[in-house]
Amino acid sequence: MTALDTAFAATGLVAVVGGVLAVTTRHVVHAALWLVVALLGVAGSLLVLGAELVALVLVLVYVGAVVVLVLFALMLTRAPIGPDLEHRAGPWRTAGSAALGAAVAVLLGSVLLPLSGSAVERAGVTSTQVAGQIFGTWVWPFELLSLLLLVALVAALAVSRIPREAAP
Amino acid sequence: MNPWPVVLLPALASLAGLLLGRDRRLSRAVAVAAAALTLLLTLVAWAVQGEEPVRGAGPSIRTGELSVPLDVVSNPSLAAVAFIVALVALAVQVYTVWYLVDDDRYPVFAATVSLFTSSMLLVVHSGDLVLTVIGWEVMGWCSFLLIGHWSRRHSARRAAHKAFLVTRLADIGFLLGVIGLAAGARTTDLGEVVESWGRPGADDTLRALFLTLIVIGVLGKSAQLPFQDWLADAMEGPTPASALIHAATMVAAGTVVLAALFPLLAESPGARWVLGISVSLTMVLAAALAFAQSDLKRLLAWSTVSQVGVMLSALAAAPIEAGPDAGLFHLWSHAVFKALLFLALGWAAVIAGGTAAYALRGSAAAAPLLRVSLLFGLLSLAGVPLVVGGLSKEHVVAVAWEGAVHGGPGLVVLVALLTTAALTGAYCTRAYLLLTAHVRPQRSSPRLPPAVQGVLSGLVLLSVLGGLVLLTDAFAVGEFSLTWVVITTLAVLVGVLVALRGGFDRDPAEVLVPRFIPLADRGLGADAAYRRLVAEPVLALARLVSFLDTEVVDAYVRGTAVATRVAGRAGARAHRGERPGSAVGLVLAALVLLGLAGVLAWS
Amino acid sequence: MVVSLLLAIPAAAGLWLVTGGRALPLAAARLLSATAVGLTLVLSLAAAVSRQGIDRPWLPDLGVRFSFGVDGIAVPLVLLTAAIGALVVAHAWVEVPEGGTPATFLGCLLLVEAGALATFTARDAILFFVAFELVLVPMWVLISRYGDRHDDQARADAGHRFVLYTAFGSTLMLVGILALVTFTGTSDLRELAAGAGAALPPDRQLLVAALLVTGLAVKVPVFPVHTWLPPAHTIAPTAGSVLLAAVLLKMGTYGLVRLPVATVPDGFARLSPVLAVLGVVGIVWGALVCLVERDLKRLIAYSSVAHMGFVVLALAAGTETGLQAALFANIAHGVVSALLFVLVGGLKQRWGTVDLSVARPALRETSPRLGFVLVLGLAASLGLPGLAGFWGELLAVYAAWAPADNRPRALFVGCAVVAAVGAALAAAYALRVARRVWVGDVPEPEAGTTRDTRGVEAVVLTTLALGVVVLGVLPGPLLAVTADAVARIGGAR
Amino acid sequence: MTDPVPVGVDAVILAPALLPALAAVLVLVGDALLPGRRRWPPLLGIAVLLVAAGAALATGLRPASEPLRTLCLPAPDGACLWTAGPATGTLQAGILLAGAAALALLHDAGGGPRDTTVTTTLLLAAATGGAGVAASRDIGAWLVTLELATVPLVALVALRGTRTAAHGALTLLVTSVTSFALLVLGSALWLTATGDAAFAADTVSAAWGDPERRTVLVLAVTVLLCGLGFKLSLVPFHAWTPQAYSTADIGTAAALATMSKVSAAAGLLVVASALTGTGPDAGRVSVVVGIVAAASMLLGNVVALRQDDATRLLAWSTVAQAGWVVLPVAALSASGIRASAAYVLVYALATMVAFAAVARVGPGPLARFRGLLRRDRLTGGALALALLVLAGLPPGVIGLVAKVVALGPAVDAGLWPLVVVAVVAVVLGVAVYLRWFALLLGEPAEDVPSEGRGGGSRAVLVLGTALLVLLSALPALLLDLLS
Amino acid sequence: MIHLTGPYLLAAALVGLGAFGITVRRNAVLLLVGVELVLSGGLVLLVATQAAGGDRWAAGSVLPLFVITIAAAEVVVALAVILTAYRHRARIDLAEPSGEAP
Repeated sequence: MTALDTAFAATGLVAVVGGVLAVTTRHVVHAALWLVVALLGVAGSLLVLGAELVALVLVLVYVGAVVVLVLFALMLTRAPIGPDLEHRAGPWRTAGSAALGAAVAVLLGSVLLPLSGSAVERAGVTSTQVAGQIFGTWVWPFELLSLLLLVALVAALAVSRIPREAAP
Repeated sequence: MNPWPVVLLPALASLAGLLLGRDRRLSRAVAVAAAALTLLLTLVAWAVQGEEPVRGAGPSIRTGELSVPLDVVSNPSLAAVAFIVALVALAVQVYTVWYLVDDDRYPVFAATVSLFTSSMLLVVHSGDLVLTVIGWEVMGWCSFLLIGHWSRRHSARRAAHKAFLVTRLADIGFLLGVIGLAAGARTTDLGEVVESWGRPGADDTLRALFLTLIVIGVLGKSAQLPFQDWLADAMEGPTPASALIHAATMVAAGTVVLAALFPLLAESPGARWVLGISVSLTMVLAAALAFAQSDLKRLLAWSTVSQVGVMLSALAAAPIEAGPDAGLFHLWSHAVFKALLFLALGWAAVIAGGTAAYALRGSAAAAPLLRVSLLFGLLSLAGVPLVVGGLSKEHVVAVAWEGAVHGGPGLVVLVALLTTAALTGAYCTRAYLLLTAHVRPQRSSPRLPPAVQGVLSGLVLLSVLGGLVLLTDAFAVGEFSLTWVVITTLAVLVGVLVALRGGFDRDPAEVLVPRFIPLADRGLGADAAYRRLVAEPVLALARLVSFLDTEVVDAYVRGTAVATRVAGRAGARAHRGERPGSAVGLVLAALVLLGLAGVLAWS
Repeated sequence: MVVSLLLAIPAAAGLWLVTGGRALPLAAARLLSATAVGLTLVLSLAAAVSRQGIDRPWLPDLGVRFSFGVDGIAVPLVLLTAAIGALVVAHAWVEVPEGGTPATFLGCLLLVEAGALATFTARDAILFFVAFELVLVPMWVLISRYGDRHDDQARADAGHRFVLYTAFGSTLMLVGILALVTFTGTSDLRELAAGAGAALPPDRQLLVAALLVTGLAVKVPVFPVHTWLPPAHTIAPTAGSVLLAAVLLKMGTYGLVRLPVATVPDGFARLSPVLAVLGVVGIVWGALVCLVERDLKRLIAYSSVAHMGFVVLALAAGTETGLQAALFANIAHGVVSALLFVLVGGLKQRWGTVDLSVARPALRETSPRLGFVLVLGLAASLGLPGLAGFWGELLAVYAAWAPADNRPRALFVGCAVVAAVGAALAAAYALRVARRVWVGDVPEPEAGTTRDTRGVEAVVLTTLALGVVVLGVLPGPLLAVTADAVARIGGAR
Repeated sequence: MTDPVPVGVDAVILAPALLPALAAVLVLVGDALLPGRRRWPPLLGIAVLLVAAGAALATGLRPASEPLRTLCLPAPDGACLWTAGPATGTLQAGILLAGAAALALLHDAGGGPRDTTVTTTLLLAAATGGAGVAASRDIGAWLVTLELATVPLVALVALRGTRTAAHGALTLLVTSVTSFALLVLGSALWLTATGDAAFAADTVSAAWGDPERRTVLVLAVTVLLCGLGFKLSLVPFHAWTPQAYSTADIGTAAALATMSKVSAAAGLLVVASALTGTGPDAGRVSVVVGIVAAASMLLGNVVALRQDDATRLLAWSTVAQAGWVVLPVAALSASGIRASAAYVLVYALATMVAFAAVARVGPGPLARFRGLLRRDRLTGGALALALLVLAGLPPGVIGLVAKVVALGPAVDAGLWPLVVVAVVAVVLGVAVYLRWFALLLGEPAEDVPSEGRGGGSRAVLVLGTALLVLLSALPALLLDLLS
Repeated sequence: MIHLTGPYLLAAALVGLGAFGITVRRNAVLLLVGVELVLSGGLVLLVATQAAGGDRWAAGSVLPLFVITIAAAEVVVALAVILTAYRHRARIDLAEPSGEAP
């Protein structure tokens, strides 16, 4: 265990605990809030891994924007403040989902772990390098990404503006 | 002379007859003229026929490994047989003109008779196994048409059906035998087949097997045991047809075929035994049945079965050096007297209005020619010495004796021949007694046209003098001993005397074996046996197969359709809810399964 | 050029009739199609004589060439197809079934003819497959639109059966062809036949042969994949039945000769015992069903199963004689079954049904010409010498008796014996029909119950009857035409 | 290394993707400047898409040995992130043409959503995504373009505004975001396994040599396939298809069925091309692809047999045909990839014609189509031909050729179980399409009102049918374009 | 120095949790939570690859940025659609069948 390992374990634990609670809590709003915790944990992990920029963007975009949007959506769809009984999953469904989740995790873990090997030197990438690559190598997808965002905005606007039963 | 014209002329006449079918007079002229011309041709051919066989090249066909030359051949005995066939055919054609004068389907009948003649001549002259099969089968078909000519009668339809099916069943053997022989020789040329299988190295077992198969076919066509029953039923056909079938064509064809294959038959003891046993039993049994028939036409039919047995017995028993000609000679003489008898009986039946024994009683008194015809026909049939039938029978007895000396089925045949001689004497006597009985005043007989009278007269003459054919060396028959003449004559006499036990005015069968008559009329129940042993099992099997076809074989197909439909319904039902969540669940479940499949397939 | 026109004329005329000219009145449509089939007939003769072909790239990417031509094996079938095509169009003067416009009906007939001609002349395996599929839709339309109007459900069922069964078979065949093409690197049938599978190891030969044989067996049809045939024949209009029996079934046997026999002879040899046994089972099976079948059309369909059994048996024998026998029996069955179907179709038109259990006046009394042709057809069907059916079946039994050296002799001899028994059964069912229909169960005719044949129907029947007789009396020319090509394929392997 | 890594950008080569993108922006800008004009955006969109398709087709006509490349990194790396060979060019052309056709259907007189600006923008964006994904060779562009091709369609479904459409859009959305998550996960695994952010055969074969990385790679492919399977409507990722098709309006459904499918197939082929580097024993990747293909072909056809609604039948037909699209991919060979491209193009063309016919007759129960061949010869004939092409029966020769081409690589690779399933699927497919075809031939029903008699659907119908006829007569045209 | 075991385990755990979340939630909005978890698993994996020095073109950093942006775009559209659905049906229950019987 190196120091980085320890740090990673701590942030990772936060992420996992946050994740577990986010998917299990019955309070709808709590779920969103726990997601924030999990994402913060993930951001921390990324930081430990040396990707400061990614961690920053994650926090800014996700925690700052997306989760807030989600919370608004929950409000707009009149989510109850207490436990959400209306959308409660039955025991069979919960058990099935748990099995599925576990299977996915085990599958991924068993495939990935043999790759881990011994400790490696952390290869840091500076934000400048990243910026250089984005505007160099990745310029084409980056431009398309802007189109995607534009289209998503237009689409969201159009969708939310359509009147009820616009077409017969 | 090339035999092809002899074969083709009646065939063309048949075709012409069919095409001219609407015009009765024209088709009559064509049929009779062609028959006469054929007779002339055969006569010429016979006259110019030397000792050496003559070949007529056929339209050889290419079929890969197998050579099929389709040649025809002729030799003295075949020329003589061809002559008698043509003669009987002409007699039948002339007779038919009178006999079927009111029949609306006369043209078809005449054309069929021509075709029948042609195919018999083809079998006679065939130098190729395929040609033999062709003639053989076409004759079977023609017999179907002729027997069923009066198809408005149920019994005629049934008889025709039965005749064809029984012979066709036996033909399975014939066909396989022919194919076996051809396959061994890689050719269907008769001469080469005989040569190839006659070589010392040839496989004895196979040869015997194939000949046995052919013998089975012959037994069927010739109505020998166990196929004997169809011929008596075939009496439902018009009398000229019966005359044709019985006298010189279909039933006798087996004799011709086996004579052609005689060198091989003589070397195949197994086939000879089958043939010998069957014909021995048949000739005795048929003679006995003939004696007790209550219908005189059926009596003649059974006598044919018996006489064909006699012909074939010569082939079964004769030693190889004696050759087959004794059988062929009996064919020759049988053709003469049987044609005579049938035509005469047909006349009598017209007079009496039926063929039943009680109806025909005393009908021979109607005309002297009829009486004479019947007398000589029956004398010949009974095998009284010096008339043609007697002469040929003596030759058969002679070769049977020779054969008996050499071993083989000769002894059995000999015993059967003697028994048959006695029985034949008995039933001929009975027939004559019945036909000439003095019972009631005769109705006036219909006038017979002079041509038919001429035909009958000619046949009477031939039945007396036909034996002179031996002077032409057509049939290479040996001497016959006086001892055997005496013995057989005695046997005939015994038969005649036994038949006369009840006096001249009573039916000997009713005197001697009254209770046997109904049984004999039913042919000993052979028909029922055929039905129970062959027809019904086959039909049951057919029903089973039909059931299996729709309910099992097709069930798989329908099952597939049903399974698809059920799967479709299940699939549609599984997607009926259209819940957004389930779609996602499916995706992830599939991810796991596929991942596992992929990963596991790798390691 | 000749071959291109031979294919293009019926195809173009047919296509136009089913699309643009659909609304054409009957007379015009008949005239157009008659012209087309007439030209096709002439061209088929020209093609048979000139033996020219066309050959140009079609799918260069797959190495498939647009290559058509005729050889000894194809010539009889091309002529048969052209002749039958002419006859079915002529039959439109007798009967145009309801169910759609007459122009569509005639167009479908022409399209089937064009597809069959393309199949018989294709010299490329993939092209063969495409041509093989060409006939499916028009034939399906003929069955399911123009078929028997009595029972809609049965009609749809018969059409679907036909098309699905055949699609299954032909796709299997396609897989076989693709495997063959993959293994050998060419799809040219001539090259494939010349190579004769020498480049393929035995197990691959077996695989390819199994796929091809299974696929084609459906079309032939071989027992036990024959159950599409009876409903299709029963439901189809007369012209459809004739085409089905006389042309479409031939595509199956032709395919067997062209593909497995010629290209993977060793693999075929290993399969041939199975095929022989199935062929023989088909002979007996079909004949037995015929003994109890009540519907005359179905009966003839089952007799087709039996007759095709002979063809398959002869093919399985693997000798040149066997191939010759198969090709001959193929043609003979085409003519005979065409004759019987025209006849029975005519009877159905007159009587409404052809149920054998209904007692009817004797055909020979009420309509002698029709009766004569019927009895001729039946005689040919039971293999009477002098008629078409005889040679093929005799030679087939012979071929089975003396199979090629690499076949199990005892098994084939057994098959020959059973086939001979089947021939006797054929007599039994043919006579059954003759007894029911020809001589009738109500022998006293009530005048005018069955119109005798006349006009075009009589011409069609006479032509077919002549064909039956000529093939039976003079088998030599047909056997000679196929002989060279057969020798090249080398049935002896 | 602070400077941006220079890449060469050739706008002409990028035209197939760039033109629709610019047009999308132009439409938005134009709407802002000239609000209220509804007619011109679709027309502009169609025109631009046609031009772009022409440009793509020009790529397709070039020889395979000289693909058009741009976005190339400087040596020594030298990788080009946009590589358009003939197959790519033809696929792009297909996508763009399908987009144009969908746009025409969407704005056909008498139906469709009101806000043409938005719909045109969305469709153009989706077309951009499709054209981009076909040529992309790096994970970044691949991911972005794939989503660009998907997200607008989700919105288009929702835009119809009905209750059922909302439900359909919800289903589509839920599946879409899940599949996106899977694509990301798959890309991450790919990067982990190969260490390469591009889909390249050489890095794949390097990873293939190491058993541990090979396992990761297989999992990556599996996850990517799951993600793409959703877009292709492969079983078991198909459940959204019938809902979305039947709830969206016909133009959107047509876009989903054709443009979206070709785009997804193009995306799959990018991955599959890289996988051809796995070497001779790669046949085992086929297990995963094969299972999916077989399940799609079987389930799609079987359920389609029971559908009585034209759109739903087409939806299930899509599922089945998607199986055929990936069938040759299972062989993981160059010919398999070409075959897949050919198949998806033929499928898309025939399906587009079918949708155009449905648009003219009006969506609804199949019974509406009874006797169409007599009622309306043009529509009936076009639909009949399209159905035969889909069934793979002549005279729809091109459909048959496509099936031959698709089966070839599978036979080549010896995937016998899959081939057997394909044979069964052919039979089932014939049953499916003939069921509909039979209705067309039937007696015309009592007067069924037709809707959508606009010029758009008519043009699509006529042009599509003409193309089908042309390709049926000369199938080599299509196959040549791809190689 | 860092062991890659940690990131890999974290990625596996997050993806597993996400899968659980996606399947167990009937509320459409909460399904997005599960999706975000799966995405963050992917992010961890991408960055881990970069940390191990096994990528080209800084893909380990650039791709996560792209992913985050795309996800944001998706979420925007998703929420719009969900809200529309809610307006129509007053429910966003994923386990609810469509009103239209097939």
